[in-house]
Amino acid sequence: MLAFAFYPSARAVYLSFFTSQGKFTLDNYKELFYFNLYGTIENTVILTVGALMIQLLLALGISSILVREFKGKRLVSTISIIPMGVATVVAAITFAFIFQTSGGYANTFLHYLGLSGINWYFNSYISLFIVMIADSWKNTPIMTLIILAGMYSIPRDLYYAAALDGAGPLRRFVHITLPNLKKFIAIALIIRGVSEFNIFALPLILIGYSPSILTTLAYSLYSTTTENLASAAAVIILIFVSVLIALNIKLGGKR
Amino acid sequence: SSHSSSKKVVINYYDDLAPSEAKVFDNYIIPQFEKEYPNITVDLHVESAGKMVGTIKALVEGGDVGSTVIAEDNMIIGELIYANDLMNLQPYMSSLPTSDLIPSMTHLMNYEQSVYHSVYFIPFRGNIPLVWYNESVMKEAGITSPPSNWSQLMTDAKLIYQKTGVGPIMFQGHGGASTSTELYQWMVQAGGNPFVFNDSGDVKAFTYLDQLSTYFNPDYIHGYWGNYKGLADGKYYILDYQWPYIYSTMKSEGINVSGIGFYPGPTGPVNNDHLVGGDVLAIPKGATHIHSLLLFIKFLLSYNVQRDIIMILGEPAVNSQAYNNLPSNISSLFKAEESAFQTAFFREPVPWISEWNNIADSAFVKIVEDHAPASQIPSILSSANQEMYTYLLTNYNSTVAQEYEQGYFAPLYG
Amino acid sequence: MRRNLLVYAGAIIFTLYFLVPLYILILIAFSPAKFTLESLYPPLYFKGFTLNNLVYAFTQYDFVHPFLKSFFVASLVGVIAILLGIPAGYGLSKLPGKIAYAFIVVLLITNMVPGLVVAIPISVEFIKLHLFDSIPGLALVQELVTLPLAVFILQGTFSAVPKEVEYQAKIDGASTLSYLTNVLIPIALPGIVAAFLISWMFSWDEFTYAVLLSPIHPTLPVEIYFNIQRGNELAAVAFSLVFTIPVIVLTVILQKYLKGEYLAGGVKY
Amino acid sequence: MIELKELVKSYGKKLVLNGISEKIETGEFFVILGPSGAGKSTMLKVIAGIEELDSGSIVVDGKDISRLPPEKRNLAMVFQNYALYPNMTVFDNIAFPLKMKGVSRDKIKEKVERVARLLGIQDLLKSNVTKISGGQQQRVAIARAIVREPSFYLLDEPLSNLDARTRFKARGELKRIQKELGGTFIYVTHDQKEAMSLADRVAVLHEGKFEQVGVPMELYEYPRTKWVGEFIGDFPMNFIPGDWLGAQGVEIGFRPEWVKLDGNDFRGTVSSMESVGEYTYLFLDVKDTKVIVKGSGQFDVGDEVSFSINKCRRFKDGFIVDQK
Amino acid sequence: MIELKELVKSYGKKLVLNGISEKIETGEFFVILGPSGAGKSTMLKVIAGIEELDSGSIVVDGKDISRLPPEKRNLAMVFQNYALYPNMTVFDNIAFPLKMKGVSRDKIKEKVERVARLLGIQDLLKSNVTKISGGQQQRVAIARAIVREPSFYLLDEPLSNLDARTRFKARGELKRIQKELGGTFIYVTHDQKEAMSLADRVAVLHEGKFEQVGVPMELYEYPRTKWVGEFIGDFPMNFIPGDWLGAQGVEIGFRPEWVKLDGNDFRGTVSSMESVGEYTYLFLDVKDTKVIVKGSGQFDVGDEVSFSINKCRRFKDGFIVDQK
Ligand SMILES: Nc1ncnc2c1ncn2[C@@H]1O[C@H](COP(=O)(O)OP(=O)(O)OP(=O)(O)O)[C@@H](O)[C@H]1O
Ligand SMILES: Nc1ncnc2c1ncn2[C@@H]1O[C@H](COP(=O)(O)OP(=O)(O)OP(=O)(O)O)[C@@H](O)[C@H]1O
Ligand SMILES: [Mg+2]
Ligand SMILES: [Mg+2]
Repeated sequence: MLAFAFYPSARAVYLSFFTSQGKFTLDNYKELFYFNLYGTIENTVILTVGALMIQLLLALGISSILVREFKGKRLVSTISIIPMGVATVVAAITFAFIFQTSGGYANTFLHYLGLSGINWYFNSYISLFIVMIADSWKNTPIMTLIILAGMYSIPRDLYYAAALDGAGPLRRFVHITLPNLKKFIAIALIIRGVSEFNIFALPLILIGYSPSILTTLAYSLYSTTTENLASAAAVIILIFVSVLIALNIKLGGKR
Repeated sequence: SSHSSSKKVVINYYDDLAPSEAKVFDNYIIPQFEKEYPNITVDLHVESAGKMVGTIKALVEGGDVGSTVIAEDNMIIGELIYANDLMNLQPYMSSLPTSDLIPSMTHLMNYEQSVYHSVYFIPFRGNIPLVWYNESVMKEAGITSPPSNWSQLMTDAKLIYQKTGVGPIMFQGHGGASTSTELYQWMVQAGGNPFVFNDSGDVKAFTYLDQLSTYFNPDYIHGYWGNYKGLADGKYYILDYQWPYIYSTMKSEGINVSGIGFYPGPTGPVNNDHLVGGDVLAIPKGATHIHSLLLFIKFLLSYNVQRDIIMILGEPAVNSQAYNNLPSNISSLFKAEESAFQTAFFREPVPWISEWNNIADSAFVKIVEDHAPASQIPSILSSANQEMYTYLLTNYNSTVAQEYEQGYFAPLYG
Repeated sequence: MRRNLLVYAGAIIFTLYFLVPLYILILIAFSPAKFTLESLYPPLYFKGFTLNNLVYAFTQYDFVHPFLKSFFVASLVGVIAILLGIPAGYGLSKLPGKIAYAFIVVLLITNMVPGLVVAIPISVEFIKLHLFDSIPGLALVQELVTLPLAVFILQGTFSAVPKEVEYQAKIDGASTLSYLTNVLIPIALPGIVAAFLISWMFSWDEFTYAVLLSPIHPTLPVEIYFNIQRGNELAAVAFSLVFTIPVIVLTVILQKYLKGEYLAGGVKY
Repeated sequence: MIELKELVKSYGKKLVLNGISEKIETGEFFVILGPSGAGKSTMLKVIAGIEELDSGSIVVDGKDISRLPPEKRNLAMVFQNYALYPNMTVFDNIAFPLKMKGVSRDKIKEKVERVARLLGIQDLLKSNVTKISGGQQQRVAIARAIVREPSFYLLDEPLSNLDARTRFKARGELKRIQKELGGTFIYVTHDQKEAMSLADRVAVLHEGKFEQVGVPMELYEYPRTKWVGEFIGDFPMNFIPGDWLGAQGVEIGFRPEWVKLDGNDFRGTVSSMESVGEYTYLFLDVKDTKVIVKGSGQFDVGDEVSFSINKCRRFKDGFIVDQK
Repeated sequence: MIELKELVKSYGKKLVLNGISEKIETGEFFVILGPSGAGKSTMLKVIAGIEELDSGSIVVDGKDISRLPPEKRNLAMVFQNYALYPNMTVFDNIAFPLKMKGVSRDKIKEKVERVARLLGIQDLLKSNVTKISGGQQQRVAIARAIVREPSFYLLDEPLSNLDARTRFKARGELKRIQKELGGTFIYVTHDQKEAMSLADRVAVLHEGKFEQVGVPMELYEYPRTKWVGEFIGDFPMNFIPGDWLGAQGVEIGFRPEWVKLDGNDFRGTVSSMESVGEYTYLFLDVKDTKVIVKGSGQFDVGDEVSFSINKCRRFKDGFIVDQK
């Protein structure tokens, strides 16, 4: 079981240091630089961090609403998990239709408002932003579930105590909600962050290979004859995921 | 084969088809064969050209090929030959109707003989990407016929842009095989050898595209071989190089295609040659029921099927017989293909084509998307050449790398 | 009162955010091409209605087999996840929380190597084992990624069962096995269902391995992807909508099992 | 002075506070006593402003605070589970209300340290609040309440999480602190013993009303209703029909201590016993009625015991007839 | 008869049980009393076989059970939180041990119903255990323990989750059940009052040892150590230097009840008070020592009070000198 689990990573690391003829080499990594590895890493980091932040903010917002009692709460909470049932590919198609520069629904909306349409692929930041939005739509629900569980676990008394101590709603959020959600935020970020770094189908459909991110780069390198190059890209991803999680544990774990 | 021959044979037939094309195979072409040979069934598996390589490699290495025939892109097939995953068909040539091949395809087979001294694949279909355009907008701009050469294209694009404010040209800038295929065509027309990246023709082509990109539609960054939407909804007016199958796709979606025109495209400064994206047939090593497979290949090359390819799919056939007595109402789409076919070339099926694609993409991004200064174009292309060279040195050997450097690998003319 | 207004305003905004894309999917699926692909500014409401796209999808394409394949693979992934996850989760729940947690995180990370680098070697092995392109084969590989998460969820739910209950069962004469079957598993059932559902949904959605390891008989996402890439896009949209709705309904019905507590793996505040 | 005027509060259909009025003097230790679920916490929450009142008002020193949000009411509350901020150190917990007020850093440090010394937790200031003992946590909670010098204090069963010995000590300390501060304490508990030992006055909350308000001794000696009589005291008050003593139409209530054993009025059989220190409480069956009496010496289940009643109160329709 | 022989158990470096030996008679109600963290639960766990002993042995009716797994020891245990199986009905909970033994269905039904009647929960059998009150849950837990007729019972603070009045009732019931069954109960609690009122004999667990084992009255009257004297009783025993009474080299211990007020031996100032029923406990400062005495009547903080000691025990080096 364990062997099965660790085999892929071990093999990737091993292959990344060899030529297709089995000679040791660092060329695979060198070649990555030709394909703008720095830019790709930058894009990947922007995408990952951005998407996680958007999801976290949305999840905090929705959870803050859903911890309260109000009429229609059940309906809202039901609606808020709907995207979980939508396959990523389907979500990607939908957002591709929304953010098409030509014939996109977002531009139609702007058109209704009397604004001119936006070229959603004008530069790599906007492109990445669109991927973030689409990804957040699909994945905020899972984040919300975790954050909401966290919010329910904070005793109401803490809020009462803080109110009596003179803290208004905003300061209660900053001083009570956020610090006590730390562990839940950490878990949510790990679970989401790991898959966020490996996000593949969504950018492939929405933006293709440009701007490139690590997974699409690895995929385009995979189509070449040797696996070694793709392995090198995969190892880079692995390193990043590990760093991300280590950081997360360090920040979220200490109390 | 360990199976008893009286049992029904199931042929696994891999092909890279658009759904509209797959439908024709599944509902029309294959049933004809099955009717003729009641003991054989054919299962069509649609897989993209790149993925098919992985699948076949795995099947061969795993020793469970079964009775399998593949129709693979004429470029990508090189990867399988190089990996030694294909069966040598030389012994069976006598039973295959290759004598009827059209001249350009015969040439492809000659090339095969001279390089591999054997037969690993047999030409099956030809296919040439076309340029598509919005007829009414052209007319409104006072352009009566589509641009006939590169400078005309630049002029017309500018005119339309000034009139409408819309970047009229859609280019396949998405990356991957579609972008590099287009680039290959442009470089050849400018007189370059695309594989080497940095001869004067290659530089000319990239310089021209960089200038032309002023009139690209912003969406070009996502243009790939599935794109036509903007043409349908009027977001852009000229769709540069797209395979013919999109025509039937658009029709099936209910798009009004009456105002959409197409032609083989503008002539380049050096030549008017058109890239043939053809598919070839091959049998993976270790396949079983060779006899049945050969029957199927023979069937696919037969007059009837080849004729269907022209008449139904609107693509050029490889069997010269199929062209005899074509009805006069044959689709305009085929006519355009046929005219492009008059001056056609193949890309040499090198096994490192995917890596070449990646490097070409990357050059395209630097020069056209990121608008590197024109003065840097030669050096960007030199480093592309250098990168390809290093790759060949690392992953193949110095002979291949040297041959590459000397322009040994080049477009093939029919 | 003012606070409530804010809550409602927020609720409405989020509701819109979640529903609008779905609405647009419906709009595309059931509108004629004239109001979607053929218009530069496609209308935001139904100007025309057609079932053509749907009819086309069902008559011209074979989406049903991919759908069934996805369904069986996902169900198998769910079943394997809990079959392996229950003993693993039980074992880990007996370790101190920190160690168990670290273990799972490591497992989670190492499985995040993109599937494509192992696709060919795995394919080769699978062909030898006759698992290539098969339902169990794909399920097994997807397990690489789902299992850690399932174990995490199960470990969490198991740890939430007071250890006194286990002691009590022992004293009452139960063996470990009968404790598991008679007491622990029934108590942890909601968590087990959650683990199953999460695994199921993951597989239902999984793309990379499905593309690489099940090329001949593709799963639904792969088939849909292929069709929007070069087929009748509208038919693909119509089809994906039709098969998305039951999954949404299922998600909604089973939402009580999709609780954050399970996902958080028994993390306590 | 705090005036509670006709406080009414319900949750949905459940009426929890049904018109409560009372005046609490400045400097008073006022205890609200009631069984679990009586609405004690609800009462404190409406006073604090955490829950909204349905009707009624709360007037503090002449100012109606009933419509102010909690952060504007200038009162402090100590919760049953202390509600310490687990993400902060002891120091930061105590400092929090001052920080919210915008008090300067130096001033905060000075005040926190003074209060910490008062409560004997000056050595814990840097500790994590989740890692100190229950008794210490309770002191931190009190320190946090005291530090801002509020106009009065609300305490919701602050001792119920402590073990017996610590509770015993904390009780004394709480009383001392209250006297030292001269603060007004409104203290809630369901433990009648705690109420009796701490309070200047006790209010017994039952069915949404203050069933009796008085000094502890009064509650013990003259419970206004049968219910209070049963609720107050280590053992409930005994009730027997009045005609056993020749009084018609009333019930007679008496405490286990108010009897003399070996008196001749009644006889009963010991059904069980409990020893408390040197005494033994005997559970007797007397003419089909259970009666608890206090004795000393050796008894056994089944023994016949005779006793007479020294002191008793008469009750009619559940209400006391005798007055002090 | 259960013989505990030199039980030793530590967790890591922490020695929890440090050589405990005792004989518990069949049919005895044996209470182990100790403050929180003393190792009471650990003790029950090693007897039940849930935790392994480091050394020592447990012999039941002549048979050494120390190496048997829990399921073979034929004993029943009731946990503090009852550890009911939340997935089962009341019936199934009670039936579970019988099912594990492979008893036939009819037999199970018969036995469960009999036990349920004994405990007055026959009407709840079909209910979900999570939806019944704490007191009812406790009875289910006891029923489950009783149903298998084990050789003895272990009870880990089974009453501590109940509220005061319910606890009061449950105490009596528990005692009655034990007498009816004639079972051997080993009962753990940190509540000295509960221990005193239930036990035939009480063992006081302190620092890994039984500091004293005896009948309740003995513990109250003759605490073997100062620590026991302080731990037992509603109020701790008072200790004063022996030379105040002219006895050299010893300490004098006396309980608040063992004094006569207005006696002439000592005087002190009232620092605070607690009233319990009709009595008042006075906290006095006497020559820099705190002394608690029991009085009745009206007192005020600051009053001067004089008293004399009626009864006392002498302690040397923390151990009692006087014998019964
Ligand atoms: N937010 C709420 N919503 C609905 N009902 C509530 C709410 N809070 C309390 N109640 C109900 O109001 C009644 C009084 O509750 P409250 O907490 O004030 O009791 P309490 O006297 O403090 O009890 P305890 O001694 O157990 O703390 C209870 O029946 C309770 O169930
Ligand atoms: N599994 C364990 N591992 C390490 N230490 C433990 C473990 N269980 C208990 N201890 C420690 O052993 C000591 C005795 O614990 P035990 O639970 O027996 O106390 P107790 O007397 O039952 O207390 P309480 O009245 O609070 O239930 C405590 O200091 C506790 O921290
Ligand atoms: Mg309360
Ligand atoms: Mg314990």
